[in-house]
Amino acid sequence: MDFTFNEEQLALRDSVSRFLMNEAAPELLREIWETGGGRAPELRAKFAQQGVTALSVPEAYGGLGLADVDWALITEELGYYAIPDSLADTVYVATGLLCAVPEAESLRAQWLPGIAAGTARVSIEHPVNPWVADAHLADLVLAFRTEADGILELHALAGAGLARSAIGSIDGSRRLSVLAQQPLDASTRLLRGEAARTIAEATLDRATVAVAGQLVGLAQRMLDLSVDYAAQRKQFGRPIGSFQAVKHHLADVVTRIEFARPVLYRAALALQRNERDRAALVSHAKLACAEAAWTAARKGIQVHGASGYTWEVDLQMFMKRAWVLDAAWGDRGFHKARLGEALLRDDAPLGPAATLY
Amino acid sequence: MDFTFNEEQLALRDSVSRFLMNEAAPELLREIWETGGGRAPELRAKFAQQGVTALSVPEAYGGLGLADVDWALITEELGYYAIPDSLADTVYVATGLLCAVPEAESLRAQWLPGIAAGTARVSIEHPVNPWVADAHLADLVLAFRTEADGILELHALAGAGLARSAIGSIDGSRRLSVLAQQPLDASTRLLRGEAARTIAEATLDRATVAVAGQLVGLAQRMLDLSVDYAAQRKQFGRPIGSFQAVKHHLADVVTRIEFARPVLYRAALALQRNERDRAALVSHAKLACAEAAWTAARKGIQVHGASGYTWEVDLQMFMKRAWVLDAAWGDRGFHKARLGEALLRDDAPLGPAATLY
Amino acid sequence: MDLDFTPQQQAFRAEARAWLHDHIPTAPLKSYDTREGFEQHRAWEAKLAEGGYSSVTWPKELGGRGANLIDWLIFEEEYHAIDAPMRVNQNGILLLGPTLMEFGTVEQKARFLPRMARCDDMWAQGWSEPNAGSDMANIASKAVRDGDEYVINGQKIWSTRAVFANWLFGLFRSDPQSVRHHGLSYLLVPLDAKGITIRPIVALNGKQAFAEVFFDDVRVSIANRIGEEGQGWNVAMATAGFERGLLLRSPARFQRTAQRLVELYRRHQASADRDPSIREGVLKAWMDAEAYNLASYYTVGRLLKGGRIGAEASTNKIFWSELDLQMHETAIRILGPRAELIDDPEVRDWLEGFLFAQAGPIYAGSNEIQRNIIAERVLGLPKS
Amino acid sequence: MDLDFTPQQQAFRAEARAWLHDHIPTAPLKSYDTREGFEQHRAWEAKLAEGGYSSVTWPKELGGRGANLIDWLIFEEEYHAIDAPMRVNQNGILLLGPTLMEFGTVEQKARFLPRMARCDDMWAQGWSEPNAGSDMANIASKAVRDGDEYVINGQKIWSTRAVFANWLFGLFRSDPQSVRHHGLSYLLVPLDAKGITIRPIVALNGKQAFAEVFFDDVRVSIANRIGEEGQGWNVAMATAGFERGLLLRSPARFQRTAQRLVELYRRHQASADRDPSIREGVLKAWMDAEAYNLASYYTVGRLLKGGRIGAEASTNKIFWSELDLQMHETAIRILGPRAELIDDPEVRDWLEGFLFAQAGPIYAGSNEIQRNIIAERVLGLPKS
Repeated sequence: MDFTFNEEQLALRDSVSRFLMNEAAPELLREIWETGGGRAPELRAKFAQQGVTALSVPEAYGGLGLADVDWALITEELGYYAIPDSLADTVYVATGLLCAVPEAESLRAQWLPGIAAGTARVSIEHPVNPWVADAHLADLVLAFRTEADGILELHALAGAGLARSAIGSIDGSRRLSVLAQQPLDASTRLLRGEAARTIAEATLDRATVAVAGQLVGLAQRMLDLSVDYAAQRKQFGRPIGSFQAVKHHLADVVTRIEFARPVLYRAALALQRNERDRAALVSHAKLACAEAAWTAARKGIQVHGASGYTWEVDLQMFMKRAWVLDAAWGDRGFHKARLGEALLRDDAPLGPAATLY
Repeated sequence: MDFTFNEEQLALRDSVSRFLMNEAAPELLREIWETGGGRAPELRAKFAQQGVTALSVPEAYGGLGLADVDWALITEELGYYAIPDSLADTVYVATGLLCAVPEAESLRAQWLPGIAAGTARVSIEHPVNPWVADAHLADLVLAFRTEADGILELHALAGAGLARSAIGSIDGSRRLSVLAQQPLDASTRLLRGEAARTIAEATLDRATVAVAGQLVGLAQRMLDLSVDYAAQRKQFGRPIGSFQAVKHHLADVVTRIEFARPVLYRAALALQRNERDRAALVSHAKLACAEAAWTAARKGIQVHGASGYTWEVDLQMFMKRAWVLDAAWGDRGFHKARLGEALLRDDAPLGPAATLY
Repeated sequence: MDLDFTPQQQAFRAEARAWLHDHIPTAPLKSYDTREGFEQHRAWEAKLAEGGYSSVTWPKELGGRGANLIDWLIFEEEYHAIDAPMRVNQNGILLLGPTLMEFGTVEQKARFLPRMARCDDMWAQGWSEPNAGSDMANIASKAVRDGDEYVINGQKIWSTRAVFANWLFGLFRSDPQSVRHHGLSYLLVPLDAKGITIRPIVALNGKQAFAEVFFDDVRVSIANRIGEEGQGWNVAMATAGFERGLLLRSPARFQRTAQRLVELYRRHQASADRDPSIREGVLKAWMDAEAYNLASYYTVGRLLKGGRIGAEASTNKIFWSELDLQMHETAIRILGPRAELIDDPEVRDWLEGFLFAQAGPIYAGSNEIQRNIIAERVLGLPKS
Repeated sequence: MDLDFTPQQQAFRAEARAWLHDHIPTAPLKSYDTREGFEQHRAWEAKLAEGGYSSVTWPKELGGRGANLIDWLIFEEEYHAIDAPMRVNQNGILLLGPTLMEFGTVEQKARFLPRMARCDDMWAQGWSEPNAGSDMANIASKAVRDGDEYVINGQKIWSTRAVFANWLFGLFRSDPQSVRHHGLSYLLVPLDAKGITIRPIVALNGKQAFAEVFFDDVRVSIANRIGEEGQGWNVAMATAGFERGLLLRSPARFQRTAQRLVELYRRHQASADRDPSIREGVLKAWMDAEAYNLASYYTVGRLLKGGRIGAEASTNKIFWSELDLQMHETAIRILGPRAELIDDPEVRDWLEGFLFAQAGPIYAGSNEIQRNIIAERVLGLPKS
């Protein structure tokens, strides 16, 4: 029993963190927010150079073959630096999906090397989301669709030329679309029925853990920004951080973060081991991390005062991303319903150490 | 439009308040808590002398004929001084019930003068409560019973000799019983079916408003006790009331109370005018006042620290009464369900000024 | 206690309802944080003033009714029931106007009030400074007396409406030796005066919601001072006070939002009920909006009987700002994954309102300050 | 990251489970806040010590296992899963024991530890004083040196177990000139010593949960001092610290309560679902209890790898105390109008737990103090 990370995992996290600190400053984020359709290809190239794009890709395809637990720490960093959706979607979620589908052997050969090299982008369409992120730049779209006959299918669609309409988000780093729902033919079909459903659930859980990790990273970032502000900003002749009300606001954020992280790590392990209680553990992680981020946003803007309400102070970018990810890959209702079902089952994970077995 | 009390109403409240301040000190309350079965007959005699027992009784029967709105202010005082159940049950709720039932003419003649004089005690059995308060001393029990055929009936039972078993409450001022549910015969029956149901609902609403008023009075008492404590108790060389955390705890209680009182008064008026939205307004009052009292208890003990956790500091008596009344005459689920139904109706009281019409 | 409106009140309600029905803009106005939207809103408020509805508590000759606060509540109910536009002239009507009426000279009243009422002048407020936010007495901007003029240097911030308004009112330090709330003067400054620079501040929602105003040797006549020199704090506070706190946010606004929330919930009940906190939130929103309404009528009733409203008005600020947040958060939860979609017609207003609600616990005296006020002035607890 | 217990850990769990199954009292013990219940609990803990389960992290010769914190977590899981009795000897095992092991002389260890382990001596704590609650450094009780003895005068309060225990440990001011945390000494005092008066304090629940202890020229030998004279604060703090905060409330206890809460909800789902906050509360209770468990394993894992636990342990105190309140409040809501009935078998434990949970945010350093600690020591915000 050792519910901690090993040295290598922590070292990798630290190196990704250092890289992002240098390469993904808030100024870059602002640029991304303000450039209409695009992404930052130079940043993607740098990610590739650092090996970040290759983390999930199996060694056979030129990657590092890291698993979900390793990724948990990385997703926190992606959240801390508010890296746009495409990266995690491509190099973690979609890569995992491609590796989980036996029928996708030729797709793996076709796409994984490019993903690892940072040249290929993959988007995912899933019934839980009313949008697809970054479809406009996607080379490949993996689409879960419920067909006219009510059966779920998984299709692999070439990104180029897909009919889509762009939809605006409050998070300026988002690039969302709705894809036209024309009938798909069998030539692009990967899976159908039960097999598609199983992979759709696994994909949802993997994406949810990625989002949960980003949320707790965002919470930490908003906390750090607020602590900096509270230490510097003076009112009534002293730093506002010396007032008990401000202290207690921020202490509450610390507490929420401290008790969300281990839940995230546990969910990542459940994913990696494909455990029986995976759904409950993943939903718990999403809810705990979302609550940490929501609290960090509310307390953060309260501590920032009027500054926090401005466009020019960085906090707003992180708040909006936190609000948006709160409902991405299953809103609170979705995850509470899953959790409730699990707890009311006869073999519910209840009692001392229940979720450790 | 004048949503305020008139001078007479305020003067009556003030005189009852002064009377209770002198006659119902915490020491008396402790005595009541500690004497096994009894009540304080001297106190009841003094209530009668002050005219409190005659407030609701129609003038024809020797009373003052006050209505629900007048009572709202009085119930706050009963809560502030944590007066045991029997008084409000007899002189407000049961008296109102007797006056509302046309068939009860002979009962009115028999009991109202005694109620006004402070010599008669009446208890009420109602399906919403799993107990009957003060049945052991009741001269008359007004019992709503669902008979074997599933139809609700109202019976007037002589208190003496009723088979009952006493049940203990965490509130030491409570004297609760469960009455034996033997079949009742037609000789004690007052109402049956729809008529009984209508009166049962009106009784529930009247009792609920009485409880809501007591809850907000309790909240005010716990606030006052906590303010006194915070002003006197020193830690780190200064009164704990000078710490922002303590201030904010207590400011939250003030806010809850300020926005519960007008709701209470509105509900009393709805009762008095038997309005269409009576149920929603009464349930709102109960929920708002219960929340104020619950918050006052939690913040109160937190401000009192370890002292608040002791038997000898008065706070505990008021906290326990607040916890108990929270679920009396309909728990939160009961009142939320009623409110939810009202809000989802097509003619729901929604929008600007909705509840003022 | 009597909830029947008088025949006069009923007549006023009917008249206001009919007038609003006939006059409200047929298409939604643009945001008043744009030049175009600002002018649209200004035109609308000018029309309100013509109709005598600019502020019903103002005197008739200034576009009001000389009416009491019950009429104000009634008007607000009709105004929000019909979803009339947001108000752009509140700085004038709520903040400066009453101050001028109480402390202005005859000349000042004649010069400023009619133009304010007709929206000829639009007013920005100039209270906050970079180091005087919650701590207003820390004002540092100087107004040095030079003959019949003041020479103003310094900076104001968070000045609402300053991007498009043409006048600003605020406090300036006229006694350079003074500290805290002594030695301040209440001045009116034309925003086209020489030496003024206005830098718009873009808000969370991408709009120019307020501005920084820089003063570089700006000269204003002493005729633009309200009250005595050095008495600005008292002038500002006399009407900054508690009654204004009541007028800042009418209950009708929140009842309307609560109504929309219940309707939103009803449209999406099946999906909303997956998250039990939503139904809880909807019930709470309705309850608190109604409580705020009842508390307003209760307070107004006592004021009309000669009562006073004191520091307990701080509970108002806390209550409505937390209610506004809670209602919008609940709506966002109902909307779920669609809540981020800024162009979705069902989402847009909730999202705008959600962002605006974030500011509620911060502006007009942060809720932390309000809680201090309650503890110290209502409960009598010692200062920290 | 590896969630498989080692064969040794599995064997230990199996052994503990079997032992507990065979030995736990067949009938519930009386409350340890009564003389009879205290003796029942003392006997049970003595039996635990015989079995080697008194404290698994203690050395074998003292009734422990010399085991690590993972074993402690495992044992707690088995202990709470079978609803074994509340522990009465925690003052000794968690507070005094580790201090003696680190700072006691060879003689002191031999004299006190075996008797403590066997429950021959039962220990009361003597930290708080009437004017030293949250502000522990304000201790005023004096211990004046007189040759080989200290003469103690003063008063302790909120002394848990002092009603029935026979020894007390605590801090006393041995340097009369000293202030704050300087000049205190850590002394062990037999409660049957001449000059001691014990006044039980009755708690909210009607039980004698703690006592005031008055010292009137009480003489104790300097052999009863742990550590150097005047170094009492450092001695107390060295083991008062963060790891002890971890041991104070094991996650298994809350997981067991969350389990009972889910079961209660399932039994009463139809009526509970009338109040949507109940289902919300049940989900939250489960989530937070599991989070507390996972956080404990995560912390223990890092400690075993040589990590240290710092001021962030204050989050533990806040988290479990608020969780405990929230779980019991939710249960009370489910029980509805029956929740007040002290003799109802389904209600009784929840009601007792609800009352006890009220103390959680107050004792062992109030949650306000904990939030200050987090802000100042974790976040580095300035002192007030």
